[in-house]
Amino acid sequence: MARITAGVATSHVPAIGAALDNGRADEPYWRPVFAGYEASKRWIAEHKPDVIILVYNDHASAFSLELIPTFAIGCAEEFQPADEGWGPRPVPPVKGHPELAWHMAERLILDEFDMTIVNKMDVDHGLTVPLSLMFGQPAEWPCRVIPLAVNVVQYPPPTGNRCYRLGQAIRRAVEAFPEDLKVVVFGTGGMSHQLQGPRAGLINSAFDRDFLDRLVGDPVAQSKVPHLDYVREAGSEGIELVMWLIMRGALDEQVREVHRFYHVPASNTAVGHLILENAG
Amino acid sequence: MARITAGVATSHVPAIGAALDNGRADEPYWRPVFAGYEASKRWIAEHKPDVIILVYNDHASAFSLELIPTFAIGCAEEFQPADEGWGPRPVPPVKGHPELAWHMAERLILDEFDMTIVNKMDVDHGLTVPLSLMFGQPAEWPCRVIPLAVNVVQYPPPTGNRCYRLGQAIRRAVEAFPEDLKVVVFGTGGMSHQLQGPRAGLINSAFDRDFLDRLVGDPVAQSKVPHLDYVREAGSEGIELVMWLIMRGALDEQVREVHRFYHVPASNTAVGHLILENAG
Amino acid sequence: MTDKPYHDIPGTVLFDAEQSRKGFHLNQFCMSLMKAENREAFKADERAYLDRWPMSEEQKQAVLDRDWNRMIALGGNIYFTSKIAATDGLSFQQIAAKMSGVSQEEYAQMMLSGGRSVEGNRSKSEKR
Amino acid sequence: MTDKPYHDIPGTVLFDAEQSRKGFHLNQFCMSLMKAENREAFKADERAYLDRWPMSEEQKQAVLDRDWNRMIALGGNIYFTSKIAATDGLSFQQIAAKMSGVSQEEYAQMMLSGGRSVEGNRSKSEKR
Ligand SMILES: [Fe+3]
Ligand SMILES: [Fe+3]
Repeated sequence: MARITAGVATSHVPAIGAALDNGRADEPYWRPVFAGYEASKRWIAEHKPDVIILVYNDHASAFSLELIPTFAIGCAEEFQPADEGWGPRPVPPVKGHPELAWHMAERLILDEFDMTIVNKMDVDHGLTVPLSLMFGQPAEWPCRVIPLAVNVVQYPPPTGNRCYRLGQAIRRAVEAFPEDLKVVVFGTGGMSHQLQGPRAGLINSAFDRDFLDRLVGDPVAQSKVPHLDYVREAGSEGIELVMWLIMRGALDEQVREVHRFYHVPASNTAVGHLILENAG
Repeated sequence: MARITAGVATSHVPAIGAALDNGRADEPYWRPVFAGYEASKRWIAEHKPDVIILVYNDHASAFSLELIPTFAIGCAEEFQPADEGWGPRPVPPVKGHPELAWHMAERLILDEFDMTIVNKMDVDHGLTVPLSLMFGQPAEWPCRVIPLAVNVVQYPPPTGNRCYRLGQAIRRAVEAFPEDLKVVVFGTGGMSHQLQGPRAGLINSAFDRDFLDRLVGDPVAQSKVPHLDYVREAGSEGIELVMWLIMRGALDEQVREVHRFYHVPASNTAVGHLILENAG
Repeated sequence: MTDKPYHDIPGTVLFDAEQSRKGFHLNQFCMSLMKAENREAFKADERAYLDRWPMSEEQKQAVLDRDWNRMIALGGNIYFTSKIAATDGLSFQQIAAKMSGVSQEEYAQMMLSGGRSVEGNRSKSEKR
Repeated sequence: MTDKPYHDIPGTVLFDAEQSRKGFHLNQFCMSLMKAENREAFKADERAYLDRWPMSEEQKQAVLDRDWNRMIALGGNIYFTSKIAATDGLSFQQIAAKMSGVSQEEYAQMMLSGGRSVEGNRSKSEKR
């Protein structure tokens, strides 16, 4: 039986990917960011998941305004890094896990989540930066990845409650998969940031730290927080944090916090990161 | 305030469109089919809806296997008839109602339905045949149409229960729209038919008639019927009937049955048709 | 797989994940026939056109043979494969007749007489 | 509209239905810049390239002027308009500085010092 053993939350700032790709990770600006992931790299090298379910949002790369799925699950064999306007990131292609992804799609739909099934999709920094942060620059990613893209660009994103409940349903789906697989769920995006308008550069560390605490200790309460609070307090792009609730919903009620990191800034954004293990 | 006044259910057999488009509606084979919609044409000419929310499924026209949304709502200004392999049907373009459609998309997502928003989409016989049946061959369709495409091609479709609940949510969304609009919901597809394999041509009139009765009088019970029963009893394409539950969910618990028609065959399919008015 | 009760329904292939994965390129090829210029290219040289798609040899042969049941078995979905029928100028009813192994006249007559009965067709276990 | 409480947040345009409808073609133009050949065509003759899209004159002018806030006001979404920035070789931080009306150095310094404070930036009513 497949099982979810842990959750990883992390920001997915594109400038982090650029810094790594351009060999600037050792510069004074970037060193503290990457330092926050050193323990994480050791943890995941030891933890050795077979599959990562990577919850992220597409940033106008795979999905234009012609079609905007709320929840899209990637069921393909492989996903190529997207050209976001600077050419694709020089990272390996992402190998999917079609058997588990299709199984999840089927279970989730029967569990009354209205998934969009995607069999061809390029993946942008939202998905590849978290892999880079956790695995560095390998020739191949060391495990399979199931992309789960959430709309947070077109208002309204799914509610926090819906995201949390999707996480719970993902867990049920994974646990019904007959093969013996170790699955880690990533929730990515955030933390506080606003990329647009006169309020660009907003950072609210108090909100972020409170969010980290509540995500770990009282996720149900956090799942009730309305979109407006995120936008007001954490910036128009801070709303990405709802995706962390999907990861959290897939874990036990009680989790062990293995690692936490918080740093300001990376480009326009507060970087937050958690590793949570199921207590069981 | 916008309000839903009635529901229309009808099969959307492509051969019906072809018969009409090729001037064969008066042939003995087709006459009884179109005769069943004479009263319906009078009813809708009198009822004069401002907007039709047309629940249908795409048949590998707008959506390939690259991307399969469970529920897609069309928010564009206009939708062109699709070329399904014989050239597009010679029917007018379909004018959308972007204000109401976007409003619905927003409300439905906040109401925890995971809609896919679509701003560019061709519409196939699933959408245009019901319009032809109800309006004949006008130079322009007499009202606005919001396409709501449901996946019933890739197993699994949404459950009957999910469809019924989507109908209820559509009603809440429509009633929260400030403009004074008369809205009719169409549920299309079915009735019993199987287009593939050695069992092609399956027709189960007993199942169909029972479905019609239960859809009118006990839709909650009907909404609990599993997919397997539809496929076994009504054929692999008979599963389209779950879409009628969306229409039914948008109406009052008690409805007035204004019109009913049932006929076998149209090509491979049993044709069923209902007009239901809210009692209130 | 034991958890697929619909495998018990005779003469029917549900287009589930397994079929969809098997038939992805076959169905995408079919979808390409929605464009008039692709229909022309296919008609001009079927084999050459098929070779543009990463389909299995079996799938290509089933298309060339217009073996509609085989296409379904190999992952085709009827709404996709019917685009080959449209290219050939065949109706849904004509290919339905072929798939159920009778002449078009017999099939049409069966439909006029109320269609194929569900009796004896619900479950493989009731099939003689 | 009275039912949009987020309009109360200063210096912020939420990309809601209203903005999305207004900005559809502007954003689709931006999306086209994901292809290298389109970036070349745009750079070669910006006006001619813009005229291929059914955008309003105001939207085209905002693009030509690189008036990032105006693009947002006219329905642009930052993830789309940032593709113009990428074409120009500008980073997110460079256009963020422009949108907030300070030099890049000032903006970078603000971020290093912990970013823009939320105090006084939560609601238009608390803005002086
Ligand atoms: Fe992001
Ligand atoms: Fe249909």
